[in-house]
Amino acid sequence: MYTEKVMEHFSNPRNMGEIENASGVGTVGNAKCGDIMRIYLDIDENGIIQDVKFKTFGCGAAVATSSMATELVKGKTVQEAVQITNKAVAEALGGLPPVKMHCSLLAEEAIHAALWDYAEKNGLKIEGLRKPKSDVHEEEEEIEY
Amino acid sequence: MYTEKVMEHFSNPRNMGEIENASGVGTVGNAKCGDIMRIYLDIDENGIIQDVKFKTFGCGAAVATSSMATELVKGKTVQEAVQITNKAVAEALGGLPPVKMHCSLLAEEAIHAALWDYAEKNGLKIEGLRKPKSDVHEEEEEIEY
Amino acid sequence: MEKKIYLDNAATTKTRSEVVEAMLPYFTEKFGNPSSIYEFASQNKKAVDESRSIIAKALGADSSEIYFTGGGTESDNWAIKATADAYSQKGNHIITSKIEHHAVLHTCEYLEKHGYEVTYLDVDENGIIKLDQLKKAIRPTTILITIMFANNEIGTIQPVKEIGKIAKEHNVLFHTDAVQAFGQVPVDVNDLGIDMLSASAHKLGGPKGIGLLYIRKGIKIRSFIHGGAQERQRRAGTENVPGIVGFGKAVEIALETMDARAQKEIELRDYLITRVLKEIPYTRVNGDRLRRLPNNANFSFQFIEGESLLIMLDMNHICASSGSACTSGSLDPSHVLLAIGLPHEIAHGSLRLTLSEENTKEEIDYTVDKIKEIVDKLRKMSPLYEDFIKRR
Amino acid sequence: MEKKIYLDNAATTKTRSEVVEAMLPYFTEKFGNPSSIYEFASQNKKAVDESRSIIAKALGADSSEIYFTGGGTESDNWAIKATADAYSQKGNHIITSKIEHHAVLHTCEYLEKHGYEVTYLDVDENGIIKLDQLKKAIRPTTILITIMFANNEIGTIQPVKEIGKIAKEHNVLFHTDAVQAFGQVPVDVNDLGIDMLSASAHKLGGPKGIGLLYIRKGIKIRSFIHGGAQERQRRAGTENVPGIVGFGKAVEIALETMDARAQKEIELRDYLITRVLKEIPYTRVNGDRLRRLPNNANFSFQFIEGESLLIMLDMNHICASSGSACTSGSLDPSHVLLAIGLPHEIAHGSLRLTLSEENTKEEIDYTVDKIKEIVDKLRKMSPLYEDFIKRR
Ligand SMILES: Cc1ncc(COP(=O)(O)O)c(C=O)c1O
Ligand SMILES: Cc1ncc(COP(=O)(O)O)c(C=O)c1O
Repeated sequence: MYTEKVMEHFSNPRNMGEIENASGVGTVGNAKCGDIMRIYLDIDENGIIQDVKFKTFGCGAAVATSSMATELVKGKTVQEAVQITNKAVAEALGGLPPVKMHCSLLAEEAIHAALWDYAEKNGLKIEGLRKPKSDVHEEEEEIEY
Repeated sequence: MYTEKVMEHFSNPRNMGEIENASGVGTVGNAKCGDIMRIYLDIDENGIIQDVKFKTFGCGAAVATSSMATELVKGKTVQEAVQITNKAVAEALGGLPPVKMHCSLLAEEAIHAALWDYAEKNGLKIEGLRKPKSDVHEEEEEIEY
Repeated sequence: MEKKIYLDNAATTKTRSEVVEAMLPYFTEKFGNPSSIYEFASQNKKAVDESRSIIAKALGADSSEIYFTGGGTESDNWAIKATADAYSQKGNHIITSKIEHHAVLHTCEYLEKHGYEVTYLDVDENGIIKLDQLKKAIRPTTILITIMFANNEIGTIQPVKEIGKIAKEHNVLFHTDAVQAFGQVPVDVNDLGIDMLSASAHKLGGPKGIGLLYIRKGIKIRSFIHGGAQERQRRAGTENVPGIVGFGKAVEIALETMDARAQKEIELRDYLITRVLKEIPYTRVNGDRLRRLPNNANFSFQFIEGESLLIMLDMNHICASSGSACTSGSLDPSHVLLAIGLPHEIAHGSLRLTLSEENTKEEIDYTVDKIKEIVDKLRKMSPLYEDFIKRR
Repeated sequence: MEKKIYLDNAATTKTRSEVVEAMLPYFTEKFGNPSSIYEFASQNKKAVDESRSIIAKALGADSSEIYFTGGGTESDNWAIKATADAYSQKGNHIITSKIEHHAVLHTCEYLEKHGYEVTYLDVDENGIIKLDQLKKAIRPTTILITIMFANNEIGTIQPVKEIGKIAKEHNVLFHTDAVQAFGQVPVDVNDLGIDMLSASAHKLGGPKGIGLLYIRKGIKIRSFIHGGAQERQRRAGTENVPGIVGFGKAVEIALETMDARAQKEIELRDYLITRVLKEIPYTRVNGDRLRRLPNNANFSFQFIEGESLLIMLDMNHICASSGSACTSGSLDPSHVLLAIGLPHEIAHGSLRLTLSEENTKEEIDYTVDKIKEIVDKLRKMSPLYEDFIKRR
């Protein structure tokens, strides 16, 4: 059901991990829907994304889009990163099954959320940047093990 | 679907044919239902059935029950012949499929019809004898070939 | 001749050996459930899709318009009941013909018990519906015309294209039961204006228990069998993968061989008909002589009854039918033969022989010889024949 | 290990080679239509009857109570819709459970759109319905209780006998979807008070596309698929002879081997469960630990998502499922796991492994090792796990 490229990114995700004291962190999605993406950005004084990491709870497409999204933003300026659309992510992966297109949207949102965090922390206004929609933790549930 | 005995009587029907100047002839059933049986009886002065023949238009069971019915009446007295039931015919054939039980009824009726004809011709009254229900020719239809 | 002569291909066909071969791996090797996510099962999904696309191409349809079912009967039930359900706002009137298969007729009768109205069109003496009557039968409340492509007993092929045109002009859906036609004669759903079409694999060299319903894109009929999301959420149930693969293979071969097969069958059939008519008196051929399935011959022999004839043919290893196989055991004569105007007694004396490409001239000669012998024997036994001779 | 490890026997089973062998002659040699009158076809009628009687015996039923269908889904649709139709004079209320297969649930939803009322019973944390709630749900208008015998996801076996008793006491028909149970655990329709029962061949070593509905003598439900007079006039359509023969053979073997098989599967399954629970933290087993199908194990691994797990297992040639196969591709977590009270995020992280007698301890060991590795890898990737660790 997935393209080779998706499978390749799923099997060997790029930039998986955390960044301590990141310039910006964004988490989107929620457990109810089965996907959560978190993106860490390390942005230098010139607004260039020096490093990026992700963590994702989700399906194969969610992992692959996260991985691809990090690849796409790495080395870009903040302004360039804002321009990255979900379509670009999906296309870079050779396409996604229709039921999985929302994963690429989530990846786009995760970038925005991390950039929003960076902008807020630094009192910046970045053109084209959207406020992330929701916070995952609101909807978390508990279960006994 | 048929017993061996039915098949045997169907393949080698006993007493198939006509009797000229028969003592009694009876025809029952109609073409609409797909079965017509005609029985010819040759009855001597003592009321003993010396010979019997049949002609049948109908399915395998119709032919077999006709054949068996003629076997059962042959050599019997008229009084004995009246007593022959459809069950006896069916049993003598080792049974009939449920949808084919009406054939044995038709055979019983054909005997009665032939005996009725004999009784009428001779001004006799035979105990237990029923008047045949209908005449086949009423319902015949015509078609162009 | 000890070998059996099979002349009942309208009842069912032998599954082609190539078809069985194509199916086999899907039982014990590639047995996965096509809905499963893993590679091992996705090859089955691919096989199902390939079959679907072979069949779609054969019908001039798009793959997304082909839905696999459990057989022709289910397809007919689905098309008719789901249309009735989905279009009940528009109306409650259905038009069909008197010579449909019971899969259509009994489904229509079921709907009549549930508030629907059904018009059963007459047919002419060859079994063809009257287009005038069809046009007149259409009401503002008509939601479906369901007329079979070719008849299973007498082989008559309907003027499908004209029916499709009339349906379209009146904005009424057109379903056709093509169970006997598909694989035997060319069928193009777009050229013919067909909105829904039923077919069954076992009538064209495929396995039993697998059929299809073609549903034109945009027609909003719902599921008939509800459950899992298979068949684009329109027909639930784990896909019968070997059956689907077999169906695809059978259609592929049927299409490739259609012309040569039809030519061979028509030749043999016409030879059969000619000999029978010439050599057996008081005999007629039922159904249209030209607009007819290549492999169908249907005779009525006056003065005799069909079942007796069949049993005697069987004793001579000839497999034949007196009407539709489903109703054997029933005492009513075929509704199709009555609809073309045969009197009951003649309808009772009919015989259907349906050929395959495997039949030979030698078999046909043997069969005609036997029919002649048996008809003669049964007439000698028949009180109707006796009366006829005496009246002359 | 290059060979595939198949742990998805609840999705479908491999067709046994003995079953395929039993079916084969009915494709190309004995291919006749069982409804035909001639000897050549009557052997097929006999084969169908033999299969029917094997299966009837396996259910403790009479042959005349077994009706072959195109699969478990059709059987469920038939039982529920035809009961609704036949008993609509008595009432319009149906009782089912929240954890039924979609073949039952979507059929009930369809009926709700057509004026019927449906009560969906809750289940406890192990997936067992509450008998008190069942009793209370029964109304004067209740015409059917349809509760599955064993659940396809979590393997929980319902208290069928108690349900049968309650149904009888209230004079309500009881249908059970035994698609997962039949052939795995003993089923006796009389002992258990079952009025109708659905089963499907491909879940017990038989072919796909063939199922059955048991209908207790005297129950006046009508046809769901109308047409020819097959199956004692209750299920029309040319009989799928090879499928029926295969179903019979599969049931025969399943019954013969049931005890030994169950014992072997239970042992392996419990070994699997024990290792997983011991070696992988933050893991739970779903479903009742005792009242459970012998071959079913269902886990939830906290902090990870099921599809990723499945794909990684697939990369290691392990075939598994995250829920019912029919809904894969859907984004909703399993309705069964939600019904037993799992939060969404946990429900998303579940894995179903369903064994067959062919699985080995070696395979299970390999599988557990891989699950451990993969769960670890996915947790390292999971923001939920990160938060959990940081919060500790
Ligand atoms: C419990 C249950 N009911 C019904 C079905 C449907 O059976 P089938 O796919 O054979 O139609 C299945 C399996 O898919 C099942 O597990
Ligand atoms: C014209 C026609 N329609 C429908 C059917 C039913 O097909 P099936 O028996 O495959 O369900 C048949 C054959 O039996 C047929 O000849």
